Amino acid sequence: MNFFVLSLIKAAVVAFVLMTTLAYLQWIERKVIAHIQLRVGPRRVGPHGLLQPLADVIKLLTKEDMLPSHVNKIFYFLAPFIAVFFALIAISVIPFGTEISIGPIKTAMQLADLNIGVLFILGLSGMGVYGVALAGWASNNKYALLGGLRSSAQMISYELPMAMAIAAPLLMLNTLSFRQLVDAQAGYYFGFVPRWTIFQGPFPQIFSFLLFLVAAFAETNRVPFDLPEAENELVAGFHTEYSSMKFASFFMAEYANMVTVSCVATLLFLGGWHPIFPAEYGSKFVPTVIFLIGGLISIYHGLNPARAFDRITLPIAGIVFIAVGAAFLIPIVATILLPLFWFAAKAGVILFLYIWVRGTMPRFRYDQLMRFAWTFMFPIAVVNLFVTGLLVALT
Amino acid sequence: MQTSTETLSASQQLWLIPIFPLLGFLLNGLFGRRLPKPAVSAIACGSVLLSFVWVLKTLSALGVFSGTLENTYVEHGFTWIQSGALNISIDFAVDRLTAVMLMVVTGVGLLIHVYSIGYMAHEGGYYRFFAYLNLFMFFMLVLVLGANFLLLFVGWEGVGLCSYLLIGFYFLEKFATDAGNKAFIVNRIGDYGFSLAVFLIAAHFGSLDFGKVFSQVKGMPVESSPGWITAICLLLLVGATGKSAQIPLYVWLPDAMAGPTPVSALIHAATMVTAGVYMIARSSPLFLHSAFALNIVALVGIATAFFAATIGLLQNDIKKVFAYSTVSQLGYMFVGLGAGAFSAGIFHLMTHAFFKALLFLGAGSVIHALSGEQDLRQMGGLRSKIPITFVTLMCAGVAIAGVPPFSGFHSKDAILGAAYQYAPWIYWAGVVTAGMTAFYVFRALFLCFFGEYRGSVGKHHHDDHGHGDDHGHSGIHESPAVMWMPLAILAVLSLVGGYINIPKFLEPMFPLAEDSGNEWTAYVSVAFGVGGIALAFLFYVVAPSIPGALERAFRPLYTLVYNKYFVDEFYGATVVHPTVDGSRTLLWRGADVRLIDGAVNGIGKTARAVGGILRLAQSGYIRDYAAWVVVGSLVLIVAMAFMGGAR
Amino acid sequence: MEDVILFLFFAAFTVGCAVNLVLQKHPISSALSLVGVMGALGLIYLQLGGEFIAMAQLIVYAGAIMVLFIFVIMLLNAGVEKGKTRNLWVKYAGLPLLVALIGLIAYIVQNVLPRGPGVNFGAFQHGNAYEIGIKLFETYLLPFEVTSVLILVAIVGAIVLAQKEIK
Amino acid sequence: MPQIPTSVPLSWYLILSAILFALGVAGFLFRRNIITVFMSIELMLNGVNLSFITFSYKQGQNDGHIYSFFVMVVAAAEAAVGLAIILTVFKNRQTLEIDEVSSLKN
Repeated sequence: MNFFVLSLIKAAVVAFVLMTTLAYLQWIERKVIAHIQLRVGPRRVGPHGLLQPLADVIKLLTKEDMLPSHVNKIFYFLAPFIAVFFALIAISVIPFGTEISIGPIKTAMQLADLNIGVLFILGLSGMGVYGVALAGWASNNKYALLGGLRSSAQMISYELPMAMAIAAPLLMLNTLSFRQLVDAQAGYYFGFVPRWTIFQGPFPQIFSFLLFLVAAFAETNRVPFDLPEAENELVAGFHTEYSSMKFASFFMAEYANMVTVSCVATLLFLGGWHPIFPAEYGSKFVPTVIFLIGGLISIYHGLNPARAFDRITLPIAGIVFIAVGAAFLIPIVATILLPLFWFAAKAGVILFLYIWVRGTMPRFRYDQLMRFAWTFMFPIAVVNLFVTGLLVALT
Repeated sequence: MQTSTETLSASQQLWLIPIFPLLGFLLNGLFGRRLPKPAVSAIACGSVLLSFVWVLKTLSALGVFSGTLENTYVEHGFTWIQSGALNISIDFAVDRLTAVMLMVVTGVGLLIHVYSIGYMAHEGGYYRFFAYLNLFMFFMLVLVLGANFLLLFVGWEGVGLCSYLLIGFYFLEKFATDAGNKAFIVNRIGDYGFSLAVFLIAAHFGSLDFGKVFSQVKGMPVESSPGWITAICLLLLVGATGKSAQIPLYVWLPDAMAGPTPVSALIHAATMVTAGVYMIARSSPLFLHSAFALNIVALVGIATAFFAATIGLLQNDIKKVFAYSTVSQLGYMFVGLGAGAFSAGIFHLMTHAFFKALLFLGAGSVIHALSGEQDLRQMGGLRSKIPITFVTLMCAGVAIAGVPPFSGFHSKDAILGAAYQYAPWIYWAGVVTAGMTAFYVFRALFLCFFGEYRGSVGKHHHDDHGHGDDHGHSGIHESPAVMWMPLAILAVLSLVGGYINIPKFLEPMFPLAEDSGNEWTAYVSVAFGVGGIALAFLFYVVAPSIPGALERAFRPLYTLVYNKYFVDEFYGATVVHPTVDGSRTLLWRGADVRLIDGAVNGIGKTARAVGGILRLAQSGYIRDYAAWVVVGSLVLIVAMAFMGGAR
Repeated sequence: MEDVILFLFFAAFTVGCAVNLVLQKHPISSALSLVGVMGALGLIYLQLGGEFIAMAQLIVYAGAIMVLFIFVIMLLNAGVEKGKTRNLWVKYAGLPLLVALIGLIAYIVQNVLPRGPGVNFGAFQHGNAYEIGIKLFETYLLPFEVTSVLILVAIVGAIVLAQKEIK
Repeated sequence: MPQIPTSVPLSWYLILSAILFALGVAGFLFRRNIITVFMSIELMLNGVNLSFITFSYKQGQNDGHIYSFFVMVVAAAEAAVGLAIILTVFKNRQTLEIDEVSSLKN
């Protein structure tokens, strides 16, 4: 099939999945944090508030989009687009699974397999600063300006440790293309320890992984590094003056960055779509079992419901779950879905970590943030990179 | 034997040997200030111990002890300098000569490190001392292990630096720093010669690797060897005289005693000062091609031996005595080298390392016991108070005096035998020197240990200059075990060390001279040695009045010798002051002020005049300058375009 | 075909941004247009086969240097230029000079450059990170080290210059 | 209208780089804001880089890429120092007008 058409289809699919993920990621976050804080979270709109994201989107779309006076109009409009553009385009180099073949078509679960994908991601994350900085500057508001300055400084500072943390596994895997990175992590030690980068010799990259995670939290302006939108200091940081869809696009950019970063961490350190233990130990039944359990639970709750229409919704959900679980047993489907499942599982774990931390940790002070970046993470990253290089050179 | 063929396929990791002390130096130098003293000493001695163990392992693996190491084992580190045809790399090599040196350096070095723990216990800058000591070990090992002249030179300079640092260790006393400067500057002269020699070698052989150079030399006919080989040898000799304190560059060594005594023992008796000897023995193929240079070596050696011995006769500072004795013994080694008996020289180097280190350490123990007293006239009758030191020092004495069957006898006999075959008069001079050596060493020992105690320590609190700060407790006391254990070991070594038959061991490298039938040479030297001891006994134990009488009798000679032949004054008058004054008057006032400043100012004036005109073009607007640049580049492009650029 | 279209598009974008840089009164607009120039140039590098250099352009230039510029502009809160240029003749002689410069270079390039095969995407294969690394760390090792020292010096200098005077 | 060539002639890249360079010069000459002038310099550097890459395409070697890489690195260093200087100038004179900074006059 024509390359362009194929790419268009893939792009459409990825975009749709990504958007849905972003929307529901936010729902999950609200739920999880609610449960951490012993609340129930959104549950009015739809069963368990499942339609909340939709409601939010409608709300944001229909809100008045107000334009503050004395803003620099061009950049005021440009900033959200820059932010969301670079956030979304990053996903295009992320591979979600192995090569698949549907009928005659044979393609990779990836929009573009650059053989410099990692550098591409780094470059985009560098460009992402502009959105925030411009937003802060253009909206002609001291809080916004401070937020923009802070966030850009913070992003630049944490770019270094992140880049070094990324460089260390690259030294070992010796490629810049995500697909080859994942292929280089295939296989198992002693038959059961996966050869992921965080376990792989000569120098398991556990330090790089932790450094990368922390730096990623800072890069995406998440708690505990969400200084740019520190409500108690600067009203809402760089998007103080933004409303309705522009605000939403900043929001979307943040979540898209989260997704990207989790995917990158999965690919770089957690062995991409390689299962956590080999297939001969039955790893290919894990998704079935999980979905089965999920389905049974929801059916059980459906049988003795908390609310009236749970009686209908929950069993349906359970049936769907079990159906999906069953789908994993069909060999042809399984070949396509299993990698996706593992990939999504790992990325999901990291995303959950994001939310968990947000629900748990307090916010840093700005000087602490900077000192942490330059006097703790940077040296450790350098040493880690050096040791890795040494060991790789020696072996 | 010098062929660089690998004897073993398995790598011996030679680079580990010097690395250990370097690590010790880094640790102590960087963090020593914060570490507690035990940690510092543990690091220092531990590193040296490690390299010693590694030396033992390597040598046994190379079959040194089984005597199966035939040709040089070279280990290529990495390419260091790669310029044109010249290719210098960090190579370490081990052959029998290196093996001997390695054993001496690491073994004696280890003992002295241990000793220093006790000796420096109450000193300031404890960690600094051990850091320097480790650094010295590193450079010395590089010097010994280096497989080309440049690496040898690196070690050479490095030990020079450490010696400078350690001589000036008590940098608060001016004379210590002066002594350090003196040593450094005098060594520069020698190093200058050495570097010239290295340049010559590189120029003529196109390589600095020992293997390549010496194989080329061996190819040449011994007779009709070109003159530049002699030049190289003489320049090497200059370097050796500097480092090994030979005439005329020996003046720095006696002053070097300003450093702590372990330093004197390690650097200025056992290892560093023998670097010159090692270097000449190492480049023996060159010297064998230049009989003239060998002559000079022998002459320098015997002259140094003799004069230093005479000076040593009358010194009153115990360390000075031993210092001059060191110079004289080094002269002996040079005699051996010059006489073509390189193995004898190395043999004496080893034994000398044993007993001279022992002498210095013993002296240090005495000084330690007397809380810093170094003057022999302030000692006496100490044999009961510090018995262990007394016994060990006596062992050293008999060893250096060449009393059979102790170590000094064997090596000295080997040298003197060779010397007799070479030139009888050198032999006789050497014998006389041997007598004097025995005399002054035992003079020192008797003055120190026999007769009445003439000092003041223990009577009232005493603080001497020199190794100034007292040890916290007055009163005469035997040194702690950590100090006298090394003494005991060295004593045993200097007694029996002579039975390690170095000449036999080194035969594959330095063929032995055929044994001259005349046994009497040995007897004569022994007789002189014993005579010297007896004379010393007579003078300083039986009838202490005689020396004074002699002194009064030969007043002028006495003053002459007592003042070391006024050599320092002579150098001061002829070299130092003329240089200083000359540079001050001629160079500074004359050349610098008049010529250079004048020229500079003149240029400045002209430039200013011209600039005065050009200044009018300076609008100060950056963009004007930029515009000028653009115009200029446009002109250039046009020119390019119409001068063939566009064809 | 596609190559030409892509090139023309990016070239037009680049030139537009560059002109904007020169004409814009506000430094931040200039800075943004410079970023645009750099991004488009990076894509043109990609077309010329320089994957690595394109990414380096993106990371180093657009991602680091320009952010620094924008940072400083924000810090100093640099406003639009005001007042007319002082030395007028630059203003009037400048444009002709400029056109002359471009015309000359174009003329020379057109005449001097030997006619060769044009640029096709993917024709140049030596621009990947691997080969650049080999070149960089073997042939150009010494310059590389020197550059690193230079950067160190620059960092120190920048800190010394930008710090507050210690009274 | 001439039909579009199948591949881009090298000279186009060079002319593009020339244009960029010339525009940089123009910016350097016309602008009065120190920072903008500085950015014009960066623009010139970019133009030069483009020609480097182009020539290395023509030569079939990647040395040109190395050169432009070095140019980038040096530009980074230059930017750091230059911006620090600009900060100091602003601190001392409270202006970014390049013509205010003319103490080199005569």
